[in-house]
Amino acid sequence: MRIAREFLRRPTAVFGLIVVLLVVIGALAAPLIAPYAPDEQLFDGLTLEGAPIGPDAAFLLGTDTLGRDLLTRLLFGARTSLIIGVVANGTAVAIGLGVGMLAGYLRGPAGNALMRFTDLMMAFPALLLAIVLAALFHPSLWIVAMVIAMVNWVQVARIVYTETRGLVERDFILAERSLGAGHGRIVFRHVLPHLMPTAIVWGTLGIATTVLLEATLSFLGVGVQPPEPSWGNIIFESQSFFTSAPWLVIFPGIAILLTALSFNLVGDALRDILDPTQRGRM
Amino acid sequence: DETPVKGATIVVTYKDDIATLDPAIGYDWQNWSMIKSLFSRLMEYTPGTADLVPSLAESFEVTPDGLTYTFKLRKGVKFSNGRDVVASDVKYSIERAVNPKTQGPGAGFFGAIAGFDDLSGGKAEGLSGIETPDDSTVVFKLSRPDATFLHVLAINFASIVPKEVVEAEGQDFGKKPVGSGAFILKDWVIGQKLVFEKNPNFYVADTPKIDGFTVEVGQEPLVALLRLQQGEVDIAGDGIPPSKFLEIKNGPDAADIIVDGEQLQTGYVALNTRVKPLDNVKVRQALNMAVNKERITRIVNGRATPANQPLPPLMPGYDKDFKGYAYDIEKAKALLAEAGFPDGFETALYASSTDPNPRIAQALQQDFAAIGVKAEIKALANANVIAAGGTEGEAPMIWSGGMAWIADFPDPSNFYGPILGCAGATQGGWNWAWYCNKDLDARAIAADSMSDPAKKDERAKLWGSVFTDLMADAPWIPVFNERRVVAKSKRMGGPGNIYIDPTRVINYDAIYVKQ
Amino acid sequence: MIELILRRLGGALMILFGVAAITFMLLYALPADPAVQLAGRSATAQTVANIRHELGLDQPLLLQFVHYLGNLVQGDLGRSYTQKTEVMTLILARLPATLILMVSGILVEVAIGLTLGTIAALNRGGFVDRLVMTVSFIGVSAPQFVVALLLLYVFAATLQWFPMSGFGTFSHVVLPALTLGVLGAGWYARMVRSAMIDVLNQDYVRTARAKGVAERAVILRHAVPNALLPIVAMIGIDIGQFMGGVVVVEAVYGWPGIGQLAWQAIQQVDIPIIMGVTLISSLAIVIGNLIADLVAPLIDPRIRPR
Amino acid sequence: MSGDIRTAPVLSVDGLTVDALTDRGAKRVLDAVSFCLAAGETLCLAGESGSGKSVTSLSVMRLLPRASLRIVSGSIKLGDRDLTGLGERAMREVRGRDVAMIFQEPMTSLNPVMTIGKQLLEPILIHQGGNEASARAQALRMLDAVQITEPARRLRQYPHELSGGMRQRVMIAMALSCRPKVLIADEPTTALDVTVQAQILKLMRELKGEFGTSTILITHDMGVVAEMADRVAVMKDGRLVEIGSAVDIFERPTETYTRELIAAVPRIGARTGTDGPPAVTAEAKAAPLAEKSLEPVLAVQNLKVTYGARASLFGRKAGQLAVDGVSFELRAGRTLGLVGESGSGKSTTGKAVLGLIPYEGYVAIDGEELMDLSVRAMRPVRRLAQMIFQDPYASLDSRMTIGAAIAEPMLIHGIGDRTDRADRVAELLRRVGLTPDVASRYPHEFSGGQRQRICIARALSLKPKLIVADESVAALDVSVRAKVLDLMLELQETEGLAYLFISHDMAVIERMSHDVAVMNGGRIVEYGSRRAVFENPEEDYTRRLIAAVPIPDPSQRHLAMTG
Ligand SMILES: Nc1ncnc2c1ncn2[C@@H]1O[C@H](COP(=O)(O)OP(=O)(O)OP(=O)(O)O)[C@@H](O)[C@H]1O
Ligand SMILES: Nc1ncnc2c1ncn2[C@@H]1O[C@H](COP(=O)(O)OP(=O)(O)OP(=O)(O)O)[C@@H](O)[C@H]1O
Ligand SMILES: [Mg+2]
Ligand SMILES: [Mg+2]
Repeated sequence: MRIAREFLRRPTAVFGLIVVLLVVIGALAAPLIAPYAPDEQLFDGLTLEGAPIGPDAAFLLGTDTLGRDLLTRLLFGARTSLIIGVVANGTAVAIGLGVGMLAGYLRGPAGNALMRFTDLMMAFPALLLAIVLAALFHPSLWIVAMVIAMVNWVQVARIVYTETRGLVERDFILAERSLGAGHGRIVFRHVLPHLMPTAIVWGTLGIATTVLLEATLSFLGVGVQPPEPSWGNIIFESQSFFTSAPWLVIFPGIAILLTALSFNLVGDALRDILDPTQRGRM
Repeated sequence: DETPVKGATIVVTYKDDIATLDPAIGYDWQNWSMIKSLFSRLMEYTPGTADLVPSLAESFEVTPDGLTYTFKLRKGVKFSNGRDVVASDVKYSIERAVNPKTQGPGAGFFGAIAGFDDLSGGKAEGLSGIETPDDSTVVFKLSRPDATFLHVLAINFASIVPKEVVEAEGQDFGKKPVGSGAFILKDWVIGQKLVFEKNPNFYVADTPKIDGFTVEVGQEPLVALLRLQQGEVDIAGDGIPPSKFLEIKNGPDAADIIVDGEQLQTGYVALNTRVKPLDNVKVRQALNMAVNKERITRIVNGRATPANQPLPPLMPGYDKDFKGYAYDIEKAKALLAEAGFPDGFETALYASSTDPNPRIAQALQQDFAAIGVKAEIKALANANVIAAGGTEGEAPMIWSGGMAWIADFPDPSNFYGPILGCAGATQGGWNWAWYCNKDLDARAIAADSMSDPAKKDERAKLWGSVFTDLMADAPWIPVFNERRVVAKSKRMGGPGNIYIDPTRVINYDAIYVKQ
Repeated sequence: MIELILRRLGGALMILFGVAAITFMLLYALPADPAVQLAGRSATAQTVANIRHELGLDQPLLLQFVHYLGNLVQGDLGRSYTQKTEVMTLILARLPATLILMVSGILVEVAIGLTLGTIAALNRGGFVDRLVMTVSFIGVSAPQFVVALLLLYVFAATLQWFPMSGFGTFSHVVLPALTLGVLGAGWYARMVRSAMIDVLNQDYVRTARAKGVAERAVILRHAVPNALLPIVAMIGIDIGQFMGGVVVVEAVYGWPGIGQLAWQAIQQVDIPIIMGVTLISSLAIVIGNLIADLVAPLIDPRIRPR
Repeated sequence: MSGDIRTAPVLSVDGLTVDALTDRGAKRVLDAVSFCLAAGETLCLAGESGSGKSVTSLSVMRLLPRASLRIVSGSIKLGDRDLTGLGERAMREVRGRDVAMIFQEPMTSLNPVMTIGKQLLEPILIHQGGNEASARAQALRMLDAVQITEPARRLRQYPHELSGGMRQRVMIAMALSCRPKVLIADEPTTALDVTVQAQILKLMRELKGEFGTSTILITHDMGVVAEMADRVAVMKDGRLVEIGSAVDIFERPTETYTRELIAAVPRIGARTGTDGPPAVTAEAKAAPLAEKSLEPVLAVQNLKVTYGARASLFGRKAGQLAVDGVSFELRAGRTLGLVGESGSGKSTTGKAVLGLIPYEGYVAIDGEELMDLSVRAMRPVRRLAQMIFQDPYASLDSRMTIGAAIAEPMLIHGIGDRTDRADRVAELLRRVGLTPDVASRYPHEFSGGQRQRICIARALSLKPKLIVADESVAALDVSVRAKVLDLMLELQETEGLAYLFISHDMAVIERMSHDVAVMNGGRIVEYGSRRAVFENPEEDYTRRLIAAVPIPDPSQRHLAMTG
């Protein structure tokens, strides 16, 4: 209740939430509201020479290079991109949070081993790992999502590790231990909440980069497979068209940016609201 | 004014690195033309055509049984290191191409030379079928007649290399090539550029027509085109990217910049004859009828013409009266029903992940969907598609675009053996349809044995019928014959076919800068 | 100090070994067969088998790996399958370009990030702050290829201030570095902002003001050096991103760096090159972090070992 | 106005009013504060935390955070110039040259990445111009003046290479380097050890004589006030409630608040002649506690703690012995005071006896040896022994309501159900003098004293027998400190608690303890009953500690005199 009230007092957060909701609704209701079928290569969708058609009455956002309606593709693509951006990135943050926290809390040989493993993963070129993993398992949306998660958790783990090390030194953790609190309790009730700001920052800031990473994978033939649309691969497929058919880059670009920005606004607001020391301040 | 400017040098760009200029190894469409110009071979083609002429050889004779070829070498030809080219160089060069240690991909072309099996099997050090009675005579003894043998002697793998340099450089020969062709490699800055200079001693008069050319690598095609329009680049080797094609084609400079010509290429869908339900010929026929080739050519902005048989129109043996399978959805559905799939089926379509291939795959997918066949697209890196195609039972359908390249030499046999004959239907082979028709194989061998030049037309007919007949089994869906579009700067002169030479892509020996 | 460096180098060797082992196993698990790939369409089965044998691909995996490691210890990364050249030669030829691009890219991104982050921190909560943060967000979410081409169109093709492509002079490096810098600056701007906000609340900043130090000097002399600390660690991490992430920018500007080499090798399954590039980038990351660790004491005397 | 130079004010503040801008509107922070400062005079600003002392001094410097604090009205005159109307540029000229400032935390007030030399030279170069060399000479003279050894070497050193006392000397040198008319020192010695504090105070008095600087000294330590002040201004809630000469304020305070403040000040030697702390509850007053039990709640023998030892590639690193062979015992209902300079190993001992850090030796709580107990086996022991930390804010989870924090020990030990716990939380809050309705608030919404009470409530929730109190009142105001100490005494009397009371404040130790252990360099150098240790110290070290404590009586100034 308090959270909702505080949230509604922030115009930027409300704006972010509205955009996020619109995107989610758009994604869920895509079959109902999209003007065409997502993969339908319309006869009228290309000029006689085979060029895509710019925004007009029939195609509000224009068509792509196969003559498909861009608006429809963007609506359906929201599903993929949300899964990649939110689920895959969320999983990466969760793994990073888990590993970093565990290593930072345990310290000693176990913690060290975890961090050495993280260092190893960090030194491993991420893109290569993604390509190989995706090639080994036949690419599908969920595999790609998991691959991205596998690749992206490393930085989060590093940062969380450092932060946890700092937290564990703090008096209130010592106080908990002196009260006889078990490890689980300390980790989940006391350490974790303090890591939430970091998690939120990475969770929201990573959305855009993750969506674009998925597109890079598609481009290498290890991403989400066509004709399944995702915002990233719509941009990627047609990025060289940005002078001859700018709408193919601009609209999905705006979609990614706006969504990522909105998640970020919501995240920033949540971070402040959930932090009791920020209460009452702006 | 169309007269060549003397002393001009030009700039050519490519995106990818030039792999190697070793003629026994280089086998992609960028280095193919360069190797052609660095080395000479016994036989060569007249620029812009598929007409074979003696080159390093002054003359040659063939015995009536077609088993012995005797070549007289041109006198006074020198390698760029100054040494004369002699008969033993020819023997050495071809043995090197066949020798497994070389790791050359072209060994198989020389299979007709006597002693081939011993050398490629590691049982001998040389080819017993090549003899050099004196410094200017080379005699080839074949173990079977081979109508394509003169073509084989004109492909890059038959280029003549100097033994002592090859042995001195070892594996690095491909980076420091020495030959006797029209150009000499002056400098190679890895990852940046290759500088070719005219060979002043080249034995063909008035060739080459430019003083040299620089190949800049690592150039994004879009940027290369931009530079070309500004006059910084003379030939954009990767052609015009789809996103720019219409803009340029409809632009004011189109006529000066674009060279658009046919090449020996067919884009096809390989239908795996060993995967259910594609093992049913009716299913394959139905799929053939389902594809709207007109629309697909529209997607590539009209840079291709619809195809109905494996052979491209320029290839001897092409049957222009052959109708193939017309686009007919109703008939396709009926055939599917006959085959027991009234509701269609699910399958997979593999394709290269480089543009425009995923787009073409999607167009195909939509066409198949129209007759109830749900094809899942697997757009993968080339290597992975090739691996899937060469594994039995793995890939039901493969769109060949981006991987099936241009013919090695303008002879129909080159379109059969590895990609449609029984020999190619093996693990790691390129017969992705896994099509093996013993009967046709026999006819193919028969056609290839007709080495008498007088029977040229008869042989072409015979070959043509092999390809049209195999369409009854429908192992492929021939989709289109892609035309090659090259972008050149306004100052470049000469007819289009030296930029899209049927046997060497860009003919560096023939291109020139006009006044 | 020496002990620290030695320990870190030991760790680095372990990491490199791990990277080599993992990469090797992963690459050989790939379905693609380099021999088939090399032999091309017209090759016979015999030719393919010969090539496979000559490349040693028909040996047991473990043996291949041991062999590879053995060569590696002697500084031999093997020969490229497709280019038939020493991988070491190929990498060394391209390494300078990548290093130049990396260093200048990082300089630009740190410069932009530092400026924007500081401005945002000084205007915390205000309009300028929001604007800067939004701009940094655009930087983070923009597709590289489009940004690179856009800069190229505007500054090279139209205004002709810089050459469109190539390598060698200072003017060649401006646009690629700028592209990387613009795209990466967003992260730095955010980091710098929070670090600066932190630092500006520190007592010593107040002390400086109490001494009568001018505001500019307070920020540049007192605040920025302290805010640099977290940034240094970030640069160490960033080097890794750079080694893998410059492909697109290199391609657009015809920059002869490692990225293009890696990209081609991946597409052609040229395993020796992929291995080589992977190891080199891991080495760069490890060295980058090591340098970050060694540079940090220069900035922060508190962690200077005595 | 008289022309007497002695009384002509150097600085006069008149009707200074400052508002804080919050999102709930403006909040008055300073309300019409007026005072003046004569040449060569030391004016002490005293008052509880949050009364506006720092805001006053920052206003004079015009260094209030622009975003949140604003001078609404009033004037600040330096000579004839009104600083409130000065532009930023002109104000910069004033700062450091005419008015200089020293802050509380010498640790954080110096830029950690700049050499001492650079920082010292900065104001000299800004205000006096000249070249590096002359500035350097001036800096060296200043370091000499503040009695720093090897000044030339210090210039090249970084702050972290100096001790706290030295850093504060550097701060003073920096502040005085341009011979300002006015020096503002905001809690300059609070963060320092008593012995170091004594040196710094002495130094400040000497320098005042030498430079003739007028000083505004902010402190909440009435001992320091008595030691230093010519005049004293007492602040409360943003108002200046009383101002007068030091002797007047201490001996004849007119305001009740001032009286309370003076009364709350612990005086060393106040308990001379008694055996234990004063009785605070009625019952205890009536019947002083007898020696209840002979069984020690805490027994420690030969305790050793080593920091930083670890195995490395190059053999084992020895580490630092922070506690070296400490032995003592503590019986129920009694308090052992552990006193010593900073870094002497007090906190380490406190943590080790609760098994919070690895140690060697013998520690037993209520007869149970701690060594090698698992987390689970340790749990019953944890019920018996609790800790109260120095910084109450840091020891509370800022993301947890204080109700949850107090209930947490019960939750951990599975005591009672939800309502039981809620009842107990309410009871505990009342017990420590808070109302139960604050349970849903977060730590940052309380004052320091309240937070410390919350920590005590949390420690009490398991009804322990032993409490280790590590500098538990160090961060608190005098008046609040007195209340918290009384609360602790009361709890001891009613619950029979035993305290291991750690502090560096001799006066507090004297008030609270039955027995005292004096630590130095990780060892207990003197151990005995409080009476013995304070009235008859055997060790020189102990004597020095006692002598360094400022006495809150202006008539008994002694620090400046002692050598
Ligand atoms: N930046 C600020 N924004 C809002 N209010 C502030 C700010 N700084 C101080 N205050 C308020 O001003 C009042 C006086 O604070 P000040 O720091 O002067 O107290 P103090 O007497 O120095 O206390 P202490 O002994 O704890 O240092 C307090 O109520 C405090 O909450
Ligand atoms: N976590 C730690 N790691 C390494 N050394 C430490 C650590 N904590 C304390 N020390 C060192 O151990 C010694 C004793 O420290 P301790 O905190 O016990 O002193 P203290 O008497 O409580 O001092 P203070 O009055 O400043 O709180 C000091 O020299 C300190 O530097
Ligand atoms: Mg204060
Ligand atoms: Mg302590």
